[in-house]
Amino acid sequence: MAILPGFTYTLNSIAYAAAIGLLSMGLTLTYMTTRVPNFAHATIGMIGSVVMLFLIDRVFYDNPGWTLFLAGPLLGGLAAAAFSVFMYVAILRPLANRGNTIIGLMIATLAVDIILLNILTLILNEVPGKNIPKLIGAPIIGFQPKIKIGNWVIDSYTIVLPLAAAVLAVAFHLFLTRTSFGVAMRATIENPDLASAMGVNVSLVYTVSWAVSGFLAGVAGALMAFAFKGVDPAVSALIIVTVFAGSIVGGLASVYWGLLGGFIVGLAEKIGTTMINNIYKALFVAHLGFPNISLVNYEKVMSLGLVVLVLLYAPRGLAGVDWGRLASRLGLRRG
Amino acid sequence: MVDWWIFSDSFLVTLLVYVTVALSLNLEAGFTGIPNFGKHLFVFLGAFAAQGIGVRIAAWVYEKLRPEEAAQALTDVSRLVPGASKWTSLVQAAADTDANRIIVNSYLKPFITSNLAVEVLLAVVILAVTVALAMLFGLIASYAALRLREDYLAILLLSFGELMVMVIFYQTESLSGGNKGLWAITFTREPIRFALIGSAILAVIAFLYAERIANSPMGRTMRAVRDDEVAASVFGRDIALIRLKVIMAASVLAALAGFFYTESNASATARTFNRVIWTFLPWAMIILGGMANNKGAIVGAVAFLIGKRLFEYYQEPIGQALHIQAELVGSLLPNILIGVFILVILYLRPQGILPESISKTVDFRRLLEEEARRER
Amino acid sequence: MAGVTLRTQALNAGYGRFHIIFDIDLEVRRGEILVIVGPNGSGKSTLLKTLFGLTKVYSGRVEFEGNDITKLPPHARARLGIAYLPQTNNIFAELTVRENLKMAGYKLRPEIVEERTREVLELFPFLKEKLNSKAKTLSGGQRQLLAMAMALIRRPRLLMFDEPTAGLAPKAAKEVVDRILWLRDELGKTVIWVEQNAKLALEKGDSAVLMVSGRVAYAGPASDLLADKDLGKRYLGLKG
Amino acid sequence: MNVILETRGLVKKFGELRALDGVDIRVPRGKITLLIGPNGSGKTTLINVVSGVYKADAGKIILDGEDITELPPYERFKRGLVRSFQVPRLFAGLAVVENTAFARYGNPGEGVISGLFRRLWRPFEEETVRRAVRMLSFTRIRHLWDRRPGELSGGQMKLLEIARVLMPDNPKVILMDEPTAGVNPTLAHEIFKFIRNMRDEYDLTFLIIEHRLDIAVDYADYAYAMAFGKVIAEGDPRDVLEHPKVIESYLGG
Repeated sequence: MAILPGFTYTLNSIAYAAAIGLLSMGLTLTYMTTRVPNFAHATIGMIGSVVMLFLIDRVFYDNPGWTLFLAGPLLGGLAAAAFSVFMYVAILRPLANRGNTIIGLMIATLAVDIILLNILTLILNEVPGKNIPKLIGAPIIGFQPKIKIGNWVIDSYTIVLPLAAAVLAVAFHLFLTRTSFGVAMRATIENPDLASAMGVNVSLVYTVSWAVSGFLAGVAGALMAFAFKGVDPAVSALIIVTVFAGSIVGGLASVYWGLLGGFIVGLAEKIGTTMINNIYKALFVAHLGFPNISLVNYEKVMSLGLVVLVLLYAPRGLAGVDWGRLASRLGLRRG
Repeated sequence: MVDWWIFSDSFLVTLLVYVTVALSLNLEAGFTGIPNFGKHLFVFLGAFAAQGIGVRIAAWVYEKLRPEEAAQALTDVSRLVPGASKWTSLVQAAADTDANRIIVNSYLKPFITSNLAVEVLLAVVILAVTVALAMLFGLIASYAALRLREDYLAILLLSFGELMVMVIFYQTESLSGGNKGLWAITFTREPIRFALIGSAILAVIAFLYAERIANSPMGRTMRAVRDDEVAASVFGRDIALIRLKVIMAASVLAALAGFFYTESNASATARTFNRVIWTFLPWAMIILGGMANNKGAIVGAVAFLIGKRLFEYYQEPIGQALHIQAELVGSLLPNILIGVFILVILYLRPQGILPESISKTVDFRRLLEEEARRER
Repeated sequence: MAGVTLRTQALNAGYGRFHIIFDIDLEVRRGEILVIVGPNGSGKSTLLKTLFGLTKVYSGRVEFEGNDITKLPPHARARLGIAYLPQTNNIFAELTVRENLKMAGYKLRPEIVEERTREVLELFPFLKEKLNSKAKTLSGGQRQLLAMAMALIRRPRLLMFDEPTAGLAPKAAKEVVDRILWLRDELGKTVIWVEQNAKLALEKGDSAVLMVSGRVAYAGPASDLLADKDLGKRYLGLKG
Repeated sequence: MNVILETRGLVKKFGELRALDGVDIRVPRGKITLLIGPNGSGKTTLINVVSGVYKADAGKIILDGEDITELPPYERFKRGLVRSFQVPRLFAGLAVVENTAFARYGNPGEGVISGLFRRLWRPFEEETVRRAVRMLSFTRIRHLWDRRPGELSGGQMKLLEIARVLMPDNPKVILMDEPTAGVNPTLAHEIFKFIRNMRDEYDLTFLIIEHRLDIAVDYADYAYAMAFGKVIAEGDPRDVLEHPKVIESYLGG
């Protein structure tokens, strides 16, 4: 029995991991700037899913061409960014100014999460679809251009999603290093007082970080809409745990590590769990008589397990690990 | 006018259960500063004891005491439920989502209510299981609480609660019935009365307990740990031990509340124990009432639930006015309003409505006067 | 009075409820170095922060070039021509040297920043080789000089240093001190210099303020204070 | 000399920096010992290591004959080591009298079950509160007993911090980090008078970090001076203050 999962499954897993990576990256960014762990982050991503669904229903229903993959993420990202900025400027910042503690702000993000989740659900239930009769739970996996390689038919979102993640990561990196506002953002993250003394509008930097974070989430959400059986904002409740796991594994101190952490956790959940399941079946069930149960359902244990391991052994996440020293200790490098 | 019946027995149980959960969360979050964002798990433990574990214990006792009847039950249920050949014992069948309903309602309940000794004993055992589960999971949660900063701890507890409920209990049918849930073992011929009386006693105990502890040296120590861990440890307190004790005590209260809640519904499904209604709502209640204020927690619980109930009651007219489906008014709008309400409270009173008061371990004023007299 | 860059009158300040400095009167003339010395906990750093608007002023007045700036926020004082260099965290360690210089001229027009960056690099040639390295790779002394270079991009008229030599090896410390003198001698800047190493500072400075327990215990020429044979006792507050 | 607290070769590193570089001190029983030195000389680090807030990298800490180097802070407290903080670390949600009463350890009612039984802890609690009231009147803030720390002035906060360290039963050594920082000179004198009274009345031992040497020197019995993580002088406070090495460490080369 094969230990490695199948080709399509692997593609799906990579796409899922890329989406989690984008979400973890945004979560890490706003944590680094404003120190708020945002529990509404995954639901903000769902705004992207909802936008994608409406685009398919109203515009691309008959001809889901490649422009869908441009319009969906872009509009979904912008909508999510708009909400994210609204959330920061109109809700979190005033609450912080009123003297709420970090726990108070976390509760506030939970409150926003509930409000947003229920509003999105309400919209999908109440706004009639033009072509798709019932929007809530609508399976839209078919509405995408197909890629055929020989006998393989590939869901094109699985190619677009990792690509989008790569493009956005590079674009964000260029923004952070090549534009003076990006440099100011890094400076503000490191030392807001000094940055402000240099004339940086710190509160604008914070606002922009929420916009970027929301945009990344919206893009991930728009493309991820294809991955689930039907569009239902409630899946954000499942995803947010993985996103936090990714951010914590990354260390909540670097957007790049956030992206990578999310990617690792996403892959571990999908491919890791499948491999463990296959090994279990091939070895423990077949030869040692263990009960024949599926371990695939336990994918969330994987993310929690990683979080626990990281918090116990590398409390500052992968970003905090001294890789050079680790390499020399393992004999990979002379040092 | 509101019809009195909307405050039915089952609503009252819900109210009392929430009072207990809010008081329990207040002990952790309000007094000790432990940001338990995974409260739903601890409430669910009581439900799990009543259904997943309860039916197994009851079926086992049934098989031991009335082997012929139990064998008959297994045969009967195998005829009624397709694909039943896989069960080798009634214990297995009783925890199956399809057979569970028949076995619990047609066999186990009549058996339990016919024998007072069995009934009392079973109730005691299931309550003991509830307490044991709560303490076990409390121990695990407090292990994390020893090492993590409060925001990381909150994230971890939320993930922990979410994952435990979602994975261990919800995705795995054999434990607690998965999506369909399981019927619970209930007691007396009027289970709702049992639940009402039980949850009322529990709520009273929880209040008296929380008040006594708050006004004892322990309450003062909990608040000190919350305000400054380092200073508290420099003054001789083992922070880890204090948190452990508090989480244990609070978890037992929450799990017992979950038990009586399940008793009033006669069944439970893991997915309904989500973080919105069993973590966020209790947080909303204690924030409304003022953290570290037991009376406030009760006021918060009562205010929220009555508001929510009225909303459900008026869902038809509200739905017509807003042009949305009535059932969405009942299920979605209250959540939205609770969210908005919380934001408003956080904005208006970051410290809650009722402020924290000085503890009354002893009569400070009298001692002050006595000391002043002595000095003169 | 002409030639006075900065003056305080009966200044009382602190942090929140903690009143740290009491009734401070001092003045610094244009183009001179005023050193502020005193044992730790005497309020030197708090005084400097107060001059830059980073503490709570209970009463009194601060004037810069004849204008009352007591109520101005820090960034407004920076705009008027005051640079404040805290002891630590005065550069962005995670940014490259080039980016640090860019940040220093954040609100200025790009051409101006470019031109001044070129000037500053001529003055601090060692920075040229490090332009694309992260600032955290610089040595302690180099970091202080980078902070100084960053301040100069804004062309301030008054520079205020908070213990710039703290934690530096003697050679690096000397380099930093030489640069402070050079600021006065070559660039004609006015300098306020808080220093732990009192003897060193008094040797180099023009005028001096000795702070003890939050009050001014001496104000006058630096050389007079240095020559005081009871300097040690006076410094520790044992002799009024 | 009757030594109650001793450190032997104490080392504490922060990265490259050796904040404590082999510190040996011997604190005499029943005396007020000053710990002085310029900024960054390692005084507060020493207090933090001795009280257990930081772990030592090397060396030993001996309290009344017992090696306490490896003990967590709360165990050191139980053995009689009490400390105050430079910036008062008061419990913001507790009233002044509660802040003070908390500082006495050993209440039998400090448990999630024992707390329920008033009879168990009431006598202890009454005694604790009486003592707290006495300490508050000693430090002249009794009239503020029901206020929160947030309502106090800086000086009052320092006084509360001092009242607190005097609460424990039979403290062996009281470590104080700048008890007079941020208070006016008159009050600073009063604080030191009060400390001296406590020493005389209860035969307490104090180790005090202080910068207001002009005030402190009149009250202290012994002094240690530190620079660059090492002890550079010890002895009679006035002698230590006039020691050339000490003056040099303050004035610089």
